[in-house]
Formats: sequence, structure tokens, C-alpha cells
Amino acid sequence: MPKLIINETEAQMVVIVDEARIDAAIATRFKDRLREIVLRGRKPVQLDMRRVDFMDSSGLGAMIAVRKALPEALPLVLDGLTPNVERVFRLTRMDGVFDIRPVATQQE
Amino acid sequence: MPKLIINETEAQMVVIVDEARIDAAIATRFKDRLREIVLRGRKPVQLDMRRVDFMDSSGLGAMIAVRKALPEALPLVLDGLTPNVERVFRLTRMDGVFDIRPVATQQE
Amino acid sequence: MAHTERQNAGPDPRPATRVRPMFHRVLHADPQEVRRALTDLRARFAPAITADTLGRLELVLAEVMNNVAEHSATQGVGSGAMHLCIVMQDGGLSCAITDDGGKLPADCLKPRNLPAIDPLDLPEGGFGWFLIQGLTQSLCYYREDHRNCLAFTVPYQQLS
Amino acid sequence: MAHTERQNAGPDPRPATRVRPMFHRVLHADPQEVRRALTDLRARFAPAITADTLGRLELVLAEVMNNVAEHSATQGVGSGAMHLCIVMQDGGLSCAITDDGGKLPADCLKPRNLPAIDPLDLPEGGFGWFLIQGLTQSLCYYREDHRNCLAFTVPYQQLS
Ligand SMILES: Nc1ncnc2c1ncn2[C@@H]1O[C@H](COP(=O)(O)OP(=O)(O)O)[C@@H](O)[C@H]1O
Ligand SMILES: Nc1ncnc2c1ncn2[C@@H]1O[C@H](COP(=O)(O)OP(=O)(O)O)[C@@H](O)[C@H]1O
Repeated sequence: MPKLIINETEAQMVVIVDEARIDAAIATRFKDRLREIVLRGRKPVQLDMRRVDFMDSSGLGAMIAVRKALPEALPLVLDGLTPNVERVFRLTRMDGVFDIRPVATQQE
Repeated sequence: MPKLIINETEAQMVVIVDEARIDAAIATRFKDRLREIVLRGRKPVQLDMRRVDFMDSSGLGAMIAVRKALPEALPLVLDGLTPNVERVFRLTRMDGVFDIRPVATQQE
Repeated sequence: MAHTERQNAGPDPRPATRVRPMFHRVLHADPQEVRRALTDLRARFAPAITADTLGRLELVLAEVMNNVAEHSATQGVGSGAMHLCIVMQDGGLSCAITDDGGKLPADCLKPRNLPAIDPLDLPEGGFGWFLIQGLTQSLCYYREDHRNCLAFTVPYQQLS
Repeated sequence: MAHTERQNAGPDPRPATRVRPMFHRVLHADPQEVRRALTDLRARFAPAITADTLGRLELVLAEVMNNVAEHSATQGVGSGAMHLCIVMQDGGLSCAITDDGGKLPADCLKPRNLPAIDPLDLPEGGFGWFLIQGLTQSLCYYREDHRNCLAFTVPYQQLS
């Protein structure tokens, strides 16, 4: 099971992705589990991606599926993107679709 | 058995090497067979290499072993070297040790 | 004599001792083994290339191998194994991936655009070959008897 | 962003369709199988490169693979199989040979001279690594867990 740590407050839900890789080996389960969490919460979500070192296009597909499952008005912020993860969003132009916050040290 | 075609006259022996490759798969048998032939003949030998497309360093080693088996005074002429064969003699500086005659079309 | 030969085959060849990481693996085409291979690859190359280069190498190999696992090895032909070989050369990280699964459709290699981004219906897939094309140089494909062979280079920045 | 990335990963990647021969083979380390592999290789690459390049490629691969068959695969370790991968890239014919036999002695890769040519006692061996060094570029060796990995490029002239 993909490890997701949930910290819920009145105003929002912070989900820490406690996986080093969001890849084809885990993408489907990651998508299903995360979708379930954000749909259950019905509040703005902040996804803490600091621990994710690597994401491939199937991981990206999972993120997109989760975004699509949420009502458009509900914010989904991706926080702490590491360089490898940020690269995938950037190269696929999905950095314009998501609200992403790369980690400060992300300079390449 | 390596195919060697022998044409013997009073003055010399012409041995046509009827093999496309003198490589590690055949070098030892080639050496043994050719050495037997040239030692039996006790006359100048002309080796027709026109049909040999490829020779590696184990083939070269076989040729050297045969040359060493002959009395130094007895000529061993290598005739009709194809470009791939000539290259091995040249790169190993053995072109200075053998009496070699590349094929006319050998320009690279 | 050819220029290239004269240059390289003199009596004193240039020093040839050079140790650069290299990676070779035969693996079953499945996402778990792909992950394991990439983790080992990362450990192998981390001392030699920048984190940025390593990230790009890993991404492109993940895309290629996951495609094999998902599409090529599932067509009912072949052994389900693939071969991976990465060599660090002057011109780039030279990569070759071969498998004996179904044939690669020609349009994977044709210049690709991103899937259309419709904000009301975002695409969830179809990024793989776009990424592969964008992150590689000299991408080429060859169908050998019963194998797919894909090769390319990934430009690199060396760690000093 | 890295220069290399900006260059290659724009929204419109360059045309990528290119068919160049490539060769991949797992073979038992024995001279008959080496011969068969080289014969197939020759057929594969003949349409793409000059006879001169092909001759140099074949020679260097024969030397490398025969060394594995003769020295590495006979040390009582490993499966006796080796892997061969040749890819035609812009910078040359990129070759990788791996085997799981005994370790390659370091001095094979050190710059080599020809064995001394004593006219009264000509050397019958010891040419292999001299030829390999002379005909290749970027020769490098890597010992991977239980495998020998040798890689190099052979410069080529393309058939027009
Ligand atoms: N190695 C392969 N073998 C066979 N078909 C493939 C292969 N790679 C890709 N394809 C086909 O090309 C399509 C596009 O691939 P890709 O760009 O990686 O997107 P995705 O795999 O995310 O759908 C795939 O959906 C599949 O039909
Ligand atoms: N792949 C290898 N694995 C282990 N030892 C090798 C290998 N290649 C060469 N050697 C050792 O290095 C020596 C020199 O090799 P080489 O120059 O090819 O000459 P030759 O094989 O003709 O003796 C060999 O005799 C052998 O002892």
C-alpha cells in the first residue's frame, strides 16, 4: 500500500507522500488511495511531495486522475516538488495545470 | 578439416587456402595441417589467400607458427591477401616479416 | 588507408585505461523489476554524473522499460525478458534496450506532440514517447529478427 | 535549467525516425558461436558501413570475444555465456560486451606495445589487446558485481 500520512485540520488536509518513487510499480494503487482520501475530505488539499525522489509518466497520470476527481473549485496544491518530479510536470506542460511549489533548493 | 588445395610442381608448391575465415574456430587445425604440408614438401611455398575474407590474431598466430616451422632459407610467399587479412599483418608489423602480396584491388 | 585507422592504430595507442560506470541487466519486463534496475542504476552512476543528468537518464529509461512491460511484453509473444545496457561514452550515455515482445508501432518514433491539454478533460496518459523523444539524442529503433532494439544517447554533465 | 535539457526537450522534439542497424546477441563463449555471431553481424551492417569499417569492427569484436572464450570463460566461474550489443550512433559504432567469467587483468587495458619481434623467435600470440586498443576509441572496462563489461566505439564511414 502506498504510504500517505494525513494531517487534517478544520480548513485543509495536508497529505505527506511517504514514498521515494511514484512510478509504474505503484501508480494505480497510489491514485486509488489518494483519490479516496481527497474525496472523503472535501476540503482544500496540500500534497507534500518532499520525500518523492522520482516520478515517471504513470505517476504523473495518477496525479492528473486525482486532480480530475476533485471538484474544480477545490484547491490541490503540490508542495515541495524535488527536481526530478518538477521536471516531469515542466516537460509535459502540466506545471500550468497544477498549482505547484518546487522545493527552494530546486535550482539546476 | 581446413580446406587446403595443393598444386605441386618441380620447383614449388602452391597451396590455395579454401576457407573464408582463418579465425579462432579453425586456427589450430589450420596451423597443424598447413605445417604438415609445407614440411612434407621441402620446397618454396606460395600460399594463395584470395579466398580468405577474414583473419584474426589467432589466424595470424597460426601463420607465424608455420613460418617458424620452415627453414629460414625456404621462401613462404603469401599471395592475394584481401584487405581484412592485409590489415592484420600491417597493424601487427608482421608485414615486414612475411613476403606478402596483397590483391591488386586492395586500395582502401 | 582510412583516416580513422591511421589515427588509431599506430604502434603506440593512446592510454586506454579509463574507468567509467556501465550497467548491464537482463530483467523480467515488470514494473517491480524495472524499479529495482533503476535503483541499482542510480547507485552505479551517482558518483560519475550530476543529479540532473541522472534524473533525466532515469526518467527516460523508466518510460522505455515501462512501455515494454505494459505494451510489448503483453502481446503474447516472447519471453517477457528485456535487456538493458548503458555505457558512458564521450558523446553521451549510450543506452540500448532490447526485448522479444511485439513490434513497436511506427508512430511511437514519429515526432510527437504532447497530448492535447483540454482543461476540462485532462489527458492521463500518452506522455511517454514525448518524454523519450525530448530527453534523448540519436534515438533509433531496429527490429532484429524477433527483437525490438531501441537505442539512444542521453547527454551528460560529468561530476568534477 | 541545464543547457542539454533545454535543447532537447522543447514542445516539438526533432524528427526521431531513423533506422540504423543494431545488433544484440547472447552467445555461448566458444569460437564457433563467435564466428556465427560475426557472420550475422557482417550481414546486418554491410548495407550501412564501408567494407573497411566493417573489417575493423569485425576484427576488434573477434579479438574481444575470443579472449572471453579463451581466458575469461575458462576460469571456472560464470555461465559461459556472453552478451554482445552494437549500436550505430553519431559518434561511432558503440559496442558493449559483457560476460560473467573471471576478472580481466588490469594490464590488458594499459597502453600496450606489440610483443617484441625477434626474427629468430617470432611471437605467436599477444596481439589481441594491441589490436583492440588500436582499433577502438573510448575503450573502457567496468567490473559489475560478477560481470566483466567492456565498451568502446569503432569510428565509421557510412555508405552513401
Ligand atoms: N514498447 C511498446 N511496444 C508496443 N506498443 C507500444 C510501446 N510503447 C508504446 N506503445 C503504444 O504507443 C502508445 C503511446 O505510448 P506512450 O507515449 O508511452 O503513452 P502511454 O504508454 O502513457 O499511453 C501506447 O499507449 C501503446 O499503445
Ligand atoms: N577477457 C580476458 N579475461 C581474462 N584474461 C584475459 C582476457 N583477455 C586477455 N587475457 C589475458 O591477457 C593476455 C594477453 O591477451 P591478448 O593480447 O589478447 O593476447 P593472446 O590472447 O593472443 O595471448 C592473455 O594471454 C590472457 O592471459
